[in-house]
Order: sequence, then structure tokens, then C-alpha cells
Amino acid sequence: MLEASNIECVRGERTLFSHVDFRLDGGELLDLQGGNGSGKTSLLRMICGLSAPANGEIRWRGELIGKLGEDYRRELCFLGHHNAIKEELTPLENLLASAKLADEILDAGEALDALEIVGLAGREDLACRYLSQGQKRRVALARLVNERRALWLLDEPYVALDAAAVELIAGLIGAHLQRGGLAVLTTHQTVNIVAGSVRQLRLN
Amino acid sequence: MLEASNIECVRGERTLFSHVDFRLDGGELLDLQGGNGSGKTSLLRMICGLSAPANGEIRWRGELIGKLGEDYRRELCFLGHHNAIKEELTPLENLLASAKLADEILDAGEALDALEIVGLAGREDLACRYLSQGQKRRVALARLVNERRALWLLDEPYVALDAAAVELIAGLIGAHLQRGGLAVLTTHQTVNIVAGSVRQLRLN
Amino acid sequence: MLNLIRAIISRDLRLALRRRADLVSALFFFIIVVSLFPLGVGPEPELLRKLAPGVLWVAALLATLLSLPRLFADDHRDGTLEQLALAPQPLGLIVLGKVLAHWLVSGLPLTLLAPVLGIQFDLSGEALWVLAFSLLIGTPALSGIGAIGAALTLGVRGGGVLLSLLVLPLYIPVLIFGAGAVDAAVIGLGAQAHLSLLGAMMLGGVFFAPWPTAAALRIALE
Amino acid sequence: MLNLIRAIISRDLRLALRRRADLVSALFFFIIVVSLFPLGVGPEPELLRKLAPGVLWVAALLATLLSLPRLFADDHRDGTLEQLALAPQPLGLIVLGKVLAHWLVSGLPLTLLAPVLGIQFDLSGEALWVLAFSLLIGTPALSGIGAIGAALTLGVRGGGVLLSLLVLPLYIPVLIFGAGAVDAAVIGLGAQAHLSLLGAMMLGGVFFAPWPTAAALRIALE
Amino acid sequence: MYWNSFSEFMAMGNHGVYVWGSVGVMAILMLLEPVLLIQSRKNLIARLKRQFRAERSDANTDRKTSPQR
Amino acid sequence: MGNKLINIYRFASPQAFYPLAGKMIPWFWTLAAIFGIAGLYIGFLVAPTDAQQGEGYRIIFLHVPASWLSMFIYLVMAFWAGLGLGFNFRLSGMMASALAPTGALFAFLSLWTGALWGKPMWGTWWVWDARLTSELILLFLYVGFIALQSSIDDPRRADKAGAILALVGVVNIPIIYFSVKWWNTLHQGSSVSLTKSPSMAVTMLWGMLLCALGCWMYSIAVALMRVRSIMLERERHTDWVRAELAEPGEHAGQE
Ligand code: HEM
Ligand SMILES: Nc1ncnc2c1ncn2[C@@H]1O[C@H](COP(=O)(O)OP(=O)(O)OP(=O)(O)O)[C@@H](O)[C@H]1O
Ligand SMILES: Nc1ncnc2c1ncn2[C@@H]1O[C@H](COP(=O)(O)OP(=O)(O)OP(=O)(O)O)[C@@H](O)[C@H]1O
Ligand SMILES: [Mg+2]
Ligand SMILES: [Mg+2]
Repeated sequence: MLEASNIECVRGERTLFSHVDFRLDGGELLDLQGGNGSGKTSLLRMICGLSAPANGEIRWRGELIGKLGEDYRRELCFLGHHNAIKEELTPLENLLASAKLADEILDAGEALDALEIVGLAGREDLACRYLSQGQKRRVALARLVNERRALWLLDEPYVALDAAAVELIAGLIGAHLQRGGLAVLTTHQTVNIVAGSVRQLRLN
Repeated sequence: MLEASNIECVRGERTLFSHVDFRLDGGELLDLQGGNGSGKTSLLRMICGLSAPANGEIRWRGELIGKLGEDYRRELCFLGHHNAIKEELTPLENLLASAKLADEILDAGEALDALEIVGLAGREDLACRYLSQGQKRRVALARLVNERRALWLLDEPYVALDAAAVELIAGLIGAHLQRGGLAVLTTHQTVNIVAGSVRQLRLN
Repeated sequence: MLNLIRAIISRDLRLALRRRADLVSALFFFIIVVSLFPLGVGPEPELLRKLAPGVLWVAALLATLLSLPRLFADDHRDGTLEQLALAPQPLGLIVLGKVLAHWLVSGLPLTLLAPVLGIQFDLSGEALWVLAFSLLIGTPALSGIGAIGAALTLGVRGGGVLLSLLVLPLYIPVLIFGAGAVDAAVIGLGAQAHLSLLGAMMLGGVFFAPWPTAAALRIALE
Repeated sequence: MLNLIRAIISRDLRLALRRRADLVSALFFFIIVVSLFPLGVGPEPELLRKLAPGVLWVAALLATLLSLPRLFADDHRDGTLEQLALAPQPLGLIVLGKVLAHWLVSGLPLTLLAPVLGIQFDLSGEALWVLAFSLLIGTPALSGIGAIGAALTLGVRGGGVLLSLLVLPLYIPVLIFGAGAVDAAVIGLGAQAHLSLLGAMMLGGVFFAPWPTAAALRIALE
Repeated sequence: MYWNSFSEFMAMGNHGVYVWGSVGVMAILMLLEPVLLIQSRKNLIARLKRQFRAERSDANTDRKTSPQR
Repeated sequence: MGNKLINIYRFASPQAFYPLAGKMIPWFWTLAAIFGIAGLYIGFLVAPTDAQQGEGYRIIFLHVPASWLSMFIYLVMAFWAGLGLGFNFRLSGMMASALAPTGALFAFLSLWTGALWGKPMWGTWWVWDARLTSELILLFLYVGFIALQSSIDDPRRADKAGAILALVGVVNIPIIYFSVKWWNTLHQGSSVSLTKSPSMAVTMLWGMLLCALGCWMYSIAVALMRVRSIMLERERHTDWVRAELAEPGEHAGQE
């Protein structure tokens, strides 16, 4: 479903990587590996379509992602280094707003359930600025609970999470893969995920 | 050297923890544990003197830290969730500026060496905004290479670092402890540090 | 489509309400500038009446200009902008929503307040109407045009000034026609011609500007 | 001690240079405000000459006011402020350094540029001198007083407006004596009295204000 | 030829300052621009050449010093 | 990208254009000198005095070419920029960047000569009328374009951002040109038009046209020179630049 061929990434004057190829099908997890600054985030952004590779092409269901445009974006869920939450809003408001912008249907009840699942029960109505680092990350990750899009792109989701939360997120990813979803993941922690198959791609 | 007795922390209407006591001497590491939102960061900030506990007192070499003021701050090095680096400045400039503000003597040569040690060789002159997440964290941590103050307070230093860098930082902390320093550390990752003794304190 | 725009507007308005600053700051700035002038210039009513259209319009323009850098910067910093760019809808529509929200937060309050301040300057009833109306159709143009500049300078070295440098030339026509309309009303001439030009600018600013803005945002995210 | 202040100033100046924005933005804003007025008000030289002191001083005041929110906000957001508060030196001195840097970046360029803009308004040589001198001693006071407001509103909901609300009443005396000095020179009276009052305000702003500011910063960090 | 004398030409009917001020500035700027361009081009070429030479020597020494991998 | 596009891409490649531009530059310099000298000769030595304005009117031979060129160059610049944005040609972004400083120069000269003309004619250096103001806006637009490009490090991003600005700014050109028609201003209306017979003396018209042609040729020459430098700078990693700069004695591409 997701194919990349001969990708090259150039940042400033530096070629981060080149000749990267991979192919990912339903139920598969791509585990992006590489040290700090090896270009994992850059590759993920290319897969999103946020930036264009210096060379090579990325296809989704056989078509170039640039051509697909909105149809591709409708099947994709990206979580980056930044949490994309507003410090002024409460976790509940954040979750509802991000669902609306992503054109998903989520009612308040579901959102509250999702927040409870990620361990934010009792903090739904506290502005996010008061939350701890890990709790903020949990708000961002609460999106995944009801996310049914085919392709998940997760950039170091486990950062700042405690062991229990890491377990939980790994479980969510596993369930997604078992539903036949695809996921691309970067992380510096070793976490087990139950998946149809895990492909590893090492940058640099 | 560092003693806390009967500390209580209140945030909003919530009592995060109370009756916390510990004592730390030269060469010892305090490993603060607890889930997300259990109050680790809050406790660290109290130890710094940035915020005051709702109850209880913290002493350094037998004296209240509030009383010691500058004399206490001169012996303390705090690294928080935020990197405290400026995106516009280069790693080298950041390191030199933070040393100057902390009233430490650091010449450009030493700074360059420190940056090389944390794996930023070749990026000394690139504005930090272009660095990857882990590289930014490394810039912040480069301070530790030449840091000789007695008390290190590190709030999740390993976040966003790759395995090699985690190893390196753990080594720096170990060396600090072996020199007779003290350290208080929070982290959700399990990392081995060679230390005189490790005390664990579990919040909540 | 309308749904999306509504969602954006309601989110941005809620944020503005939560921050309060955004809601009042443009307004407050406007009041300050307008009321500082009599302080700096002296109290002669004749002079003040002559100054009024210029001062009021310049203040409105500055108030908008100042709120521009934050239009996309917060979303950019915390990663929301990426999510917006990845939303399965045209980015231009999202920008349209943000422009409208910006206007509701900065332009509309100005418009409502301007006549009150105009009284301070001893303007006639007719002139006050024209003032309010010219701001009503002029400020959306300011928001729309400004969005282009805000997007172009997003994350760029020297953003703030550059933004003024880019946007200001495009604002000057709006200023000239806006102040011109009020001036005409003060003198007693018809403000019709000025106002219809302003109207054209508004349509351009609101319905055309979001598209270059969206393109600029995609470039900024690269 | 001087070393510390120097370190702070050089860091802040380097940051300003790197961002460029900070260095030019206050300046550019100043130019814009000053040149927009003739556009909005109309080109009669007689009117403009009367306006000049007020416009120039109000513009300088606004330019300073606008650069205030960023005085500590960036350092707060990225954690640098905590490091500064933990530095083994009195926070007041660090604040003094930041105030001086702020003045070098915003007040000084204004002062240097003001006479050039004054020429546009057809001011006499004498008036130009008084203008420059009044700004030279007035702007440090603006920076110092502003710092208190910036620290008090740090991280507070609605910071921006609140800041203006707090600072403005304190700025108005500076404005009145500053513009008054120039006005006096334009009319041909001596500006001595106004200027010495301004000087007193400057000393207060620079040497007294950093201490309340430091206290406010510690509260903001709690 | 329209003018009677050189001094008349220079005076431009009392508008000499304005006319020659325009001519002068325009001439200076239009001459300055190509001169600056040539200058900066020279600098650029020198810089690039230096850079290429440095890269070549880097490559050479690398090959000499580092053992076959 | 289709094959056809790739062909155009090759054709408009910097590599092919660089030597071509190098050959054209001397020709344009020659033309510029010829037209310029002829125009100035007619304007300053042959043309008779103006009945109303006296000798001061001779500034027209500088002012009008500068004003025209400042507007024309903007259009050309916007054209190249749009081409680059739409089709991703490397060359067009470079052309746009190369034109901007020259355009800014002419906009400045238009203001300068206009101000020096205004003092004797209108008694003031500057009035805030529509044409003068819109010409000032044009200068700001040029400066904004240059500032925007120079504050973005990545040249590809700089090109795209600049292009958007240039295209948006195009609306200003008709405003400048028609400002004298739309508003009654101090500035004098257009006296050269294609439809009406020229209202000014034929010699004066010739002088003006020749000067304008000279400025035009000058602009092309200067823009070509600048674009060559930009090409070298931006393409310094490519083999053709290495070959171009190789000293005669040594091999261009080692390895
Ligand atoms: C700074 C001040 C001035 C600016 C920015 C300016 C701008 C321009 C521009 C853009 C044009 C070319 C547009 C066109 O051909 O229609 C032009 C043409 C012209 N300007 Fe000015 N101008 C200024 C001052 C003056 C003054 C003071 C005079 C004379 C009293 C003057 C006389 C003319 C004339 C005669 C033309 C040619 C119009 C024609 O024949 O088409 N300008 N000016
Ligand atoms: N303008 C530039 N010039 C040179 N190098 C650059 C430039 N911009 C970015 N880089 C480099 O590109 C790389 C970007 O890496 P990226 O963020 O994709 O890394 P990552 O694999 O996600 O790392 P991390 O694990 O730390 O998140 C960094 O090594 C950075 O130094
Ligand atoms: N105004 C408030 N009202 C209620 N609770 C609050 C308020 N402000 C902060 N809190 C709570 O205080 C706690 C702060 O925790 P702190 O940041 O110290 O956690 P932590 O142990 O560092 O967590 P992490 O591992 O996620 O970094 C959070 O649980 C937060 O929800
Ligand atoms: Mg990364
Ligand atoms: Mg924490």
C-alpha cells in the first residue's frame, strides 16, 4: 500500500540519506531506526507529504502521494515531536477540536472515554498548561484511541511517558495493526508491539 | 548534604504528595520515581528553590536553601524539561552564553570539545533551529561535560536521546557521583548508573 | 465546507476568549493610540477634527498589523499548523476560517468602538457612520492581506519587521481610501466612490488572499 | 558584576542581531507610524508641523510598548529564565542587563532616527536637537518601567493587554514631558525644565525598576 | 546645438542643482551597480575556487590516510 | 512531472544558460551605451527649453525612463517568479532574484529625480499624492522582496516565498500607472500614448524614448551579470560549476 523508492533527503548542504526504499502493507509496522539527527523526522515528514524528497517518489495504493492530495491525507494520521495541543484549552477541548479539524466525528462522550483510557480522568477540565510533560503527551496521544485511519505516522510517541503509558500506546498501535492498519514509528526506546510483521529500516 | 523533611506539594486544589523526606550525601544519586503527573518536576523545582513547598523544609549543608540564596545557587545545576537553548544561536554560542550567565569560566576550546563529546561535531555553527530533537537536547546536556558544581538536578535528561547518547549522559552522571557530587534524577527509562549508592524515592 | 470554517472559527474564538489578550489587545491598542494623540498634540478641537479620520484609520491599521505575527505563529510552534496542513480539506478554506476569526477578534471590535472614539474628536453623525462603515468593510481586507504576509514570514529570520515591510505597502491603499472616505464625509462630499473601492478590496482580501496564504504556509512547513 | 551585565547585554544583542527583527522592528514600526500619519491626515505642512512632537513621541512610546511582551517571554518559554533565576547572582542585575540591552535595541535606534523623520515634518534645527535629546533620556525610562509590567504579566492570561494597562499610566508622564519639551522648542521656549524632569525619570527607570522586576519574575516562575 | 556657452549649460537656467543632482546620482548609481557586481563576482569565484581546492585536498588526504574499509 | 516538462527543464537549465548569458552581456552593454549617449545628447544638447518649466524640465529624460523601467522590471520579475512557482524551473527563480535589485534601483531613481524635479516645479520635495505614494510602495515591494529572500536560508524556499509576494504585489503596477487618471493629483498626466498623437515636442519624445531604451538595455545587461553570479553560488555543488571554474591546467572533474 505504501511504497517509497529511491528516496533522498537533503538538508542545507548535507545529504542525510539516499537510496531509501521500502514497502509496507496492511498490518505491517515500519520501525524507523537511526541515531539523533539521522533523518527519521525528515523522512516521516516526506511520507506525510509535508516536504518533498530531493529525489525519488512515494506512492500510496500505487499513486503518487502528491497527486492524491486530500484523498491521501484523509487516510493518514501524523503525530510529531510537537504535541499540537493548545495550552490554554482543556484536554477535552483539545481532543474535540483536533477531531473536528481532521474531519472526524467524535462526540464528547467518546472523547471523555478516550481521555480516561490514556489516564487523564479527573484532568479533562484543567487547562493543558497545568499538566505535567507526560500528561500533555497523553492528551496528544488520546487521538489514537478512536483513530481508524489506515496509516499512522508516529514520531517518538513514547517520549515523556511513564512505563504504564508506553505499554498502553504500544497496545493501541498493536490493535491498529491487527485491524489491518499500517504504521510507521520512530523511537529510541525498545518496546514490543504485537504486529503482523515488523520491518526495520535503519537510516545512516 | 541535601536534606528534605516532611515536604508537601499542592497544585491547584490537589495535594500531589506529602510527608516526603530524604537525605542525600556526596556520591549519592536520588532516583525520583513516579508516574506522569505524580509531582517529580514539582519536587525538583522545590529543591532548586524556584517554588516553595506548601509544607516542610529543604536544607543544604544544614541550612535552609531559602536563606542560602546565591550561595546555594552557586553549587547547583538544574536541567529541566525545557532545553533552555535559543533556536537562533548556534550550539557553540548557546553553550558559551549559558556558561557565562552561570558565572562559569569556559573558553571556546573547551566548549567545542564538550560539543564534540556529546556528538555535535560538525554542527557547532548551525543555528539550533535546524537541529533534530535529540540534537537540541544534546546541546542542553553539553553543559554537564564541564560542570563541576556539587548538586545536579536533572529532569528526564534522556528524553529524545538515542541509545548512544543515553549511555554517554549516564556516564557523565556516574563520573560526577564518583567525584563526590550529588544528583537528583527523574526518568521513565531504566538506565544503569555507576554510583556510590542509589536511593530511590517513589512519589505517590 | 462551511462546517470546517465554522469549526476553525469556533476554535480560534475560544482560544481568544481563553487568552483574553487577543480579544482585547487589538482593541485596547486602538484606544490607546487614538487617545494618546490628543495628549501629544494638544487639545484644539479644530485641529483634532482635521486629524480624526487619519488618526482613527492609522490606529486601526496598526492594531491589525500588530496582531498579525501571532496569526499563525502559535499554531506553527506547537505543531498544530502541520495538523491543519494534513487535514483532508483545502488549506485555503482553513485559512479563510482563520482570517474570519482574526477579523472577529480584531477588526470587528475596532469597528464597533470607532464611532465612540470618533465622538471624542467631535465628528458629525454622518462622518461617524461613514467611519464605522468604512472600517466594517476595510478591516476584513486588512486581515486577509495581512494573512499573506504572516504566512510568508512564518519562521523566517527577522519575521516581525519583515512582516510589516511586506504588508504595509499593500495596506496603504486601504488606508488612503478608508481615511479618504471619512475625510470626504467630514468635508461634506460623498464617500460613495471611496467606499466601493474599499468593498472591492475587501472581497479580494477575504476570498482571494487565502489561496496565496495557503501556498505560503505549505512553503513554510517544508 | 559589570561582567555579568556585559554578558547579558552581549547575549541579548547577539540574539537581536540574529533575529534581525528585534533590532529593526521597533525602528521600522516607528518609521511606519510616523510616515502613515501624513498619509492619513493629509499633506498640509502647517498641520504637520503642529503634529510633529506628538506623533514622534507617541510613535516612540508605542514602539517601546510593543517590544515589551517579548522582553522576558522567549526566555520564559524555552526555560532560559529558570536558568537566569538560578544563576548565582542577584536577579536584579541580570534584569538591569536585559533592560539596557532592550534599550540598545529599541530606544537608541529610535533616538538616532527621530531627527531624520523630524525633517519630513519640517521641524527647525533647534527642535530636532531637543527631540533627539528628549528621546535619548526618555527611552531608557520607558524600557525600565516597561520591564516591570512585562515581568508582572509574564505567563498571565491576557498578558498583552494587561501589560499595556499596567504600563501606560506610568508612561504618560514621560510622554507629556517628552512631547512637551519638543513643543516648547518648536514654539521657541526653553525645554530645560521638561528635560530635567525626564532625566530624573530615566534614573528611576534604569536603577530602581530592575528590583521590582526581579521580584515579579520570581513570582512568575513559581 | 541649443546652448550658447558651457556655463549656461551648467547653470540650466538656475535649476542646475536639481538637474545635475539628478544626473549625478543616477550616473553614480548606474555605474556603481555593475562595478559592485563585478567585484562580488570576483569574490565569489575566488571563494568557490578555494572551497573546491579544500574539498579536493580533503578527498586526497582521506584516501591516503584512511585504510581501506 | 511529465517528460515534456523535463525537456523544458533541461532547456532552461542554468548550465545551458550560463555561457549564453556570458556571450550576450557585451552586446547589451554596447546597445545601452549607444542608446544612452544618443538619448542624453538629444535631451541635453539638442532639445529646446520648455516654455513653462524652463531648463528644469530636462530631468524628464532621466525621470521618465527610470519610472517606466521600475514598473516594467517588476512585471518581468513577477513573470519569472510565477513561472518558477508554477513549473519549478530553477532558472526562473534566479532571474527573478537577479532583477529585483535593478528594479529597486530604478524605483529609487524615479523617486530621487522626481523629488529633485518637484522642488523647483511644485516648491516641495514630496507630497503624499497617489502617484508618488504608489511609486514609494513599489520601492517598498522591491525591498520587501529582497529582504524576504535574503532572510530565508534555503534558496528553493526563498524563491517560492518571493514568488508569492511578487505575484501578489503586481496589483500595485496598474495603480501606479493609472493613478494620475483615477485621481486628480499634482503629478502630471501621461503625455506619451499610443492612441493620441504625442503632445510633447518630437525631439523631446525621441530623447526620452532613447534614454528609456538605454536604461532597458542596461537593465538586461546588469540582470544577466547578476544571474550568472547567482547561478554559480546556487549550483556550486554541480559538476558544471566545477568545470566552469577549473583552472586551465587542471582536470575539471577529478575521480
Ligand atoms: C518623487 C516624486 C515623483 C514620482 C515618484 C514620480 C513618478 C512617476 C512615474 C511612476 C512616472 C511614469 C508613469 C507614466 O509614464 O505615466 C512618471 C512620469 C512622469 N513624471 Fe513623475 N514622479 C515624481 C515627480 C515628478 C515631478 C516633480 C514632475 C514634474 C513637475 C514629474 C513629471 C513627470 C512627467 C512629465 C512624466 C511623464 C509622463 C508621461 O509623459 O507619460 N514627476 N513619474
Ligand atoms: N540547514 C541545515 N544545514 C545542515 N544540516 C541541517 C540543516 N537543517 C537540518 N539539518 C540536519 O538535518 C538533520 C535533521 O534530522 P531529523 O530531525 O530528521 O533527525 P531525527 O532522525 O528525527 O533525529 P532525532 O532522533 O534527534 O529526532 C539533523 O542532523 C540536522 O542537523
Ligand atoms: N492548577 C492545578 N490544578 C490541579 N492540578 C494541577 C494544577 N497545576 C498542576 N496540577 C497537577 O500537578 C501535577 C504536576 O506534576 P509534575 O509536572 O510535577 O509531574 P511529573 O511527575 O514531573 O510528571 P511527568 O513525568 O509527566 O513529567 C500534574 O498532575 C498536574 O495535573
Ligand atoms: Mg526526530
Ligand atoms: Mg516532569
